[in-house]
Amino acid sequence: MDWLALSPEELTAVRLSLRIAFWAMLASLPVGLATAFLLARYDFWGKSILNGIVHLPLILPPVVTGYILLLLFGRRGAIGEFLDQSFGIVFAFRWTGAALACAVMGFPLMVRAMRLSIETVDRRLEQAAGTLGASPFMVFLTVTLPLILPGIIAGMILSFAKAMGEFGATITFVSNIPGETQTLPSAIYVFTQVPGGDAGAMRLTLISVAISMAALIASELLARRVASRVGQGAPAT
Amino acid sequence: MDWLALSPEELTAVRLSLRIAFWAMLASLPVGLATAFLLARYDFWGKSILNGIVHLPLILPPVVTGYILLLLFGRRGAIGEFLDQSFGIVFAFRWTGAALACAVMGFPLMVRAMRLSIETVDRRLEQAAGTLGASPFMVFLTVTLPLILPGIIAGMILSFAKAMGEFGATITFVSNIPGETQTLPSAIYVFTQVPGGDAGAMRLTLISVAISMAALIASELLARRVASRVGQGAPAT
Amino acid sequence: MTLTVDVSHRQGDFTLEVRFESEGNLTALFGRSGSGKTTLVNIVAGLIRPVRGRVALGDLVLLDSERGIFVPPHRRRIGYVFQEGRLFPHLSVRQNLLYGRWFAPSGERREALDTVIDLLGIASLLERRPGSLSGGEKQRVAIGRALLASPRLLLMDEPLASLDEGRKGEILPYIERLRDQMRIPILYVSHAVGEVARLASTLVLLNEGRVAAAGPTADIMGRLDLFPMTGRAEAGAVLETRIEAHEADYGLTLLRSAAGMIRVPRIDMEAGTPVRVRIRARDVMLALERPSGISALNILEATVAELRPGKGPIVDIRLDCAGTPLLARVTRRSVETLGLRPGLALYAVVKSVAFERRSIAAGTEAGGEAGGEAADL
Amino acid sequence: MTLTVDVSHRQGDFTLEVRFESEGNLTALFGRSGSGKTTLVNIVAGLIRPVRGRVALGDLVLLDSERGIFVPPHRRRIGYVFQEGRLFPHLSVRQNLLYGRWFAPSGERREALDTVIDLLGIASLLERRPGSLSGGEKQRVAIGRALLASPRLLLMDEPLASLDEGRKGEILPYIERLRDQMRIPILYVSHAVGEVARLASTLVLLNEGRVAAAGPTADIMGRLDLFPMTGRAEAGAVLETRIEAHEADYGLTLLRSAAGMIRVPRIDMEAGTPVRVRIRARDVMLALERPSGISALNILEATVAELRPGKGPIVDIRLDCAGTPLLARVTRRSVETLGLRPGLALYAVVKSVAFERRSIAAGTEAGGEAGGEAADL
Amino acid sequence: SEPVTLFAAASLRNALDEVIAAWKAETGKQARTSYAGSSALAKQIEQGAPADIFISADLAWMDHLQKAGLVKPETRSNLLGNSIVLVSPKAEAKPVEIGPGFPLASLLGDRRLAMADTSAVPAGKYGKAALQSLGVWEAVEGRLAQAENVRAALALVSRGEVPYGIVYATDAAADPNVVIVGHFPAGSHPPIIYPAALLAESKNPDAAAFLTHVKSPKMKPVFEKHGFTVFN
Ligand SMILES: Nc1ncnc2c1ncn2[C@@H]1O[C@H](COP(=O)(O)OP(=O)(O)OP(=O)(O)O)[C@@H](O)[C@H]1O
Ligand SMILES: Nc1ncnc2c1ncn2[C@@H]1O[C@H](COP(=O)(O)OP(=O)(O)OP(=O)(O)O)[C@@H](O)[C@H]1O
Ligand code: MOO
Ligand SMILES: [Mg+2]
Ligand SMILES: [Mg+2]
Repeated sequence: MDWLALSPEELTAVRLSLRIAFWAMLASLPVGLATAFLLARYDFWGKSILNGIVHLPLILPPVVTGYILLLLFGRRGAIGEFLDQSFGIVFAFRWTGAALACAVMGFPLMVRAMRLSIETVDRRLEQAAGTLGASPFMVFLTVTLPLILPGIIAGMILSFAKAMGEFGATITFVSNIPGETQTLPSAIYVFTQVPGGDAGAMRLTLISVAISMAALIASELLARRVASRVGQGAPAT
Repeated sequence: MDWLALSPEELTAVRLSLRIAFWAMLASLPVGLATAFLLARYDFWGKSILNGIVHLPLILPPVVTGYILLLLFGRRGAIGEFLDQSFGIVFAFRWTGAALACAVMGFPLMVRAMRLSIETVDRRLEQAAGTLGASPFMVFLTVTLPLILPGIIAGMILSFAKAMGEFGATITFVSNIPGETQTLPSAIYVFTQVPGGDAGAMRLTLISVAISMAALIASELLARRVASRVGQGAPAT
Repeated sequence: MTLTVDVSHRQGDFTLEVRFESEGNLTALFGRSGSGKTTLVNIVAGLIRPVRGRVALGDLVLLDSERGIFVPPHRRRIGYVFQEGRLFPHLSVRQNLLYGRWFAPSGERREALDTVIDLLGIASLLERRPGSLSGGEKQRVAIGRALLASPRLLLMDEPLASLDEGRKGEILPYIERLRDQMRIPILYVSHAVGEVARLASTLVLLNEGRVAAAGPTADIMGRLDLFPMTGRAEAGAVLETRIEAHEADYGLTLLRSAAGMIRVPRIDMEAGTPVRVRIRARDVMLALERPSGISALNILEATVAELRPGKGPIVDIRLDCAGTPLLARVTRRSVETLGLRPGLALYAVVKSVAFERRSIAAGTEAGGEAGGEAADL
Repeated sequence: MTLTVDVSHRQGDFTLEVRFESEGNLTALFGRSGSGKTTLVNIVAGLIRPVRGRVALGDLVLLDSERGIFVPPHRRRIGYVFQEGRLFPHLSVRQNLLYGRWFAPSGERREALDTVIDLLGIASLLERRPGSLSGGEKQRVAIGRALLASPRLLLMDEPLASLDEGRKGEILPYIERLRDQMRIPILYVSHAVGEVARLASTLVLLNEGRVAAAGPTADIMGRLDLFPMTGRAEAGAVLETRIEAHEADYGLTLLRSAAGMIRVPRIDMEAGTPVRVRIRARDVMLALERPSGISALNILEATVAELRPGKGPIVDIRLDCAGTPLLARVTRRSVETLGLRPGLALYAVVKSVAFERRSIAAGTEAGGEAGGEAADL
Repeated sequence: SEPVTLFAAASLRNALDEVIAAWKAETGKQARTSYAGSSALAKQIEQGAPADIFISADLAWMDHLQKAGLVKPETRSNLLGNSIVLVSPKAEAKPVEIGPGFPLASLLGDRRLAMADTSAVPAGKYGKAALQSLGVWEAVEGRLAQAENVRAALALVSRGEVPYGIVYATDAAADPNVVIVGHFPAGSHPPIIYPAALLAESKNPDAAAFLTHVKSPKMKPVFEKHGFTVFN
């Protein structure tokens, strides 16, 4: 369909969205896993606070989250300035910033999914691994991690999907610069802001949905393979 | 602090947000649970499609979701018109519409959490209940449901938190009518749109965060009680 | 009630192809690890729907793949003691025990909660959650849960494996009572030959998914060719007897059998009741002359019918006691010393204490008529 | 190696207060369900950190609450066969088996994978996942997993409970080999008296969280006062003997004991090797005169030392055979008929076949010197 | 050379895209635009966004930045003008005479009037001012459906959710489902102005030239085509 043909700019937005969603998902993975583990397994002072902070991006209107990111990680922001001067890492108005915004917005979803999985792991299996000589870290790597794979996959796909749809925080934090920070949702938003833009918005929306669906199906297949491997083997009825 | 004192209008927004978040959470609970169960347990034609639809609100920019809701549930919308004429149920410009929007936006989060829990239930326990005479429905009620309580709680708190932060879809669908559909995020948004409105936005944000934190802590306590009841009883190390 | 099973099922590389019919009240499934016992029990419970098959309990057809009948598990009213417990972790022990009650037709609540709790010794656990129970405690609760569901068929998959002898000794008579007084048919999986020999009227021997032998327990336990599967140590013969009289002073019961009179520890049943006793080959001593001044109370006249040397120093001997077969096991050295050969007349000597509780079962061939317990040794 | 345990622990209403020291290579923990066996084993494994206590293996202190020592489980190098399997569901059987290997110091990989796989009969399961294994198959894999970790202490919590006799008969000698040749100290929980009697040099009897008795297995199994806990049916005495000669023709071995000569099925060890044999009270027949023309090969001169009437028709009798105690069990009727009374001289008659494989163990009091197997009956 | 970066109100997209295309064709140079809400853009500029030119949808945010010294005051000019109109769904459109005290409330009946947010969004603020000066604000204040932006308000009318809405003429003209039923008199509200200016931190040498290009008479028809009025 001709109607579906993308302009070069739109193509850029698609590519950029994919890149941003991918990296947002990947970069938040270790942090998310560590946080989920901490929340699932340990009791410590300030646990409620940490838990609250994790959930903040969900609770706050995305615009506010974006603004807070701008204040913290912007060029003039407390952390942004430090990172820039010390390591040359710049988030402001870069695709990396968009990835950061998406990662932050998806973080509570990712952490929750992983945490739920971690909480259902049978700790007696971890003990068994311990008696067989595995150090706590090896236990995590060889027992806990494989067992929580379904949760990890769920967390990743949620983070990815959220990143594909995130718009409020991104556009507020890193603006809407074509080729740099203009993601699919931002492009869709602009379409909705002008007369006659509906068709364009619809087109990009379909593309975004198609991509996310593909990711979703892939994740389901993966999860199914994992599940069949770990399955309890209960007799089928 | 004087600074924190709310105007009557803001107080209304707080109350409304609470009401909307509460009902959004509650109303999506049975549907979410059923969907999660379906996705976790059954294989059927169109499962990928259902799964995709569930995730749509995550993938789509909220504004688009709001617009789709308007198309479907507005007065002239396919479903809205039917509901109005058949049952007198109206969503347009009502707080119920805001609740619908929030419920829809929180739906994928709720379903995922519940689904993850359902997938980890040991089906052999359900079989045992079956041999003891429990029908599939009773098995669900007396075995499955209690066992997935952590997932249900997680799903509910995610839905609630999301509802407290949701804004894009709500305002697009049911607009921003004080006392009817103006939620906290809408009020915050308004503040962010005028120069010098930051202080007001900050104030409302803090209130929103405080409410959600309270809900979060309550949910954690609840989850902990549930977990201690269901705990595997593995010896503490 | 007749339990009819005729099923074929495949899982992975394993094929189950089983067909048997059991009139007995308690049918034991016996076989090596991996021979398909649990699979078969699951099929009877309705947890596995086999590729093809028929399962019926009396007139009640639970499964008939040809006629498309499949009664779902919750309508079968089957009490299942699983091999691995499967207690509900979110319910207290009491709630676990009472779970099946909710669903049992209220008219059919047979077992009183208190009786079962006492029997299983779990009174102090009632408010606990299964997670903190010991292995044996879990198993006891699982047994209680199945019993209290007032089932019309009881499936027990190694129910006593993790219990100590003392506890087993308490529970076994209870199972016998279920079998005889309540007349609940039981399908019982066990590796313990003693248990099987004591409880089962019918034994089904599984081997690699197929029935190696099925029939009355006595017949199968006595078949020399099945020793590799039934375990040689427990081999023995079964005598059909009738209670003649009680020797109240000594706490003994006198049984009349075709082979002669036998004294066993007291059986609390009326004179005239038929009783099956098993005499293990290893407990039978042979003497050329009638011994006197010995502690053994049972001395039976017999003729050597067959000698079956095994590998090693052991010879199994089939005796003929006035038409009734008896098995004895002696060393090859004794065979030579005593000059044992077919046709030789001699005496079989059996101690009364050799009749352990587990080797005495009341009942005719068709299953127990009325229950009763042998005195506890 | 000496295993020293001295711990106090509370969980819920249950208090564990255990103190024992075992020189033996295999220490059996015996006790009713809920008596604290698994709890104790968990403490030794480091999975439970008790309120107070000390656990040491030889010089190696694993736990000392006073000195603040607590070696974490993964540094203890302990192989633990759990009561409930605990196989890794995400790994294949092979990967489960090899799991401990990754972490064992490579120099100390003692057991060859193939040997263990053969022994346990799990070759065909290697690529399967634990979820689809039968109960006994799981247990066998769990045993294999623990063995292959090359542990310096083996904890086995009812490892054979779900296995059939045949399989048990194959695995028991292997455990003996570990005990005697590999000299791996083993802490072994079992309800099966036979198993315990055969394997354990030292027995610790637990009762409600406390040590009811601890010491050499023979002593404890023979104590009449402990019958309620050890199980009456298995009661018996242990004779310390030495191999005198083999009767190759008959496949028998002649043992010299203080009580006299005993013939038992062949033991594959050199003449002179010390051997412990257990004679169960129920297998001993008494005669006032030396019987002749009987199949029983062992006739020992004895004097009645003590009569202990139990409830019911049974009397337990302690005999004195030239200073060595022997237990016999007869009916009260025989006691009267034969006029049994302390001081009466008589003969104890025991069939050779009564010496099952499980009742013969090689070794001195201090634990086996060299391993060996009794002939298979 | 670096492309010129514009931060522009999202509603300008259609027109500005054409203007940029013309600039590219003419000079071969690149320009790119970040379209978003004026408030978001202004805040980003405050935080050091790498923009050269800001085109706001109202004066307030431009004033805000100017006070903070972030724009070059000498380059600031009022670029475009717009007007607000009353629209109705096509199906129920009847011309409305807009004047002081016109009967908007009774026209609405028990239904609502769609507007962009009257305290946050420029179009909403202008609409509110107009209604106030015409003396009908009090009567309709409780009957508003305020949307996040003009387009969302327009959608409400377009979908028939509300009988009337106040939107920019530029938006109304392009939607076939709505009909303009009345124009608000120019004096009834402050002039609707899109100011443009070079930013203080802009270092791009082409920026000034681009701004000149935007303001050039050649571009006038482009903006007018999309419904704007062009100043100067
Ligand atoms: N977490 C706990 N809280 C309270 N009581 C407990 C807990 N864990 C175990 N117990 C109790 O401690 C006692 C000892 O348990 P343990 O598992 O050591 O018994 P065991 O000797 O291994 O029994 P079995 O032979 O049945 O496995 C039991 O009565 C059990 O109910
Ligand atoms: N889902 C499955 N896929 C493949 N093979 C299976 C599956 N479930 C069971 N088996 C195999 O079927 C055989 C019979 O299993 P089953 O559990 O019935 O044995 P069992 O007689 O109960 O043994 P045990 O005494 O060890 O419990 C075993 O060899 C087992 O490995
Ligand atoms: O949190 Mo949003 O409202 O999906 O961008
Ligand atoms: Mg089994
Ligand atoms: Mg235990």
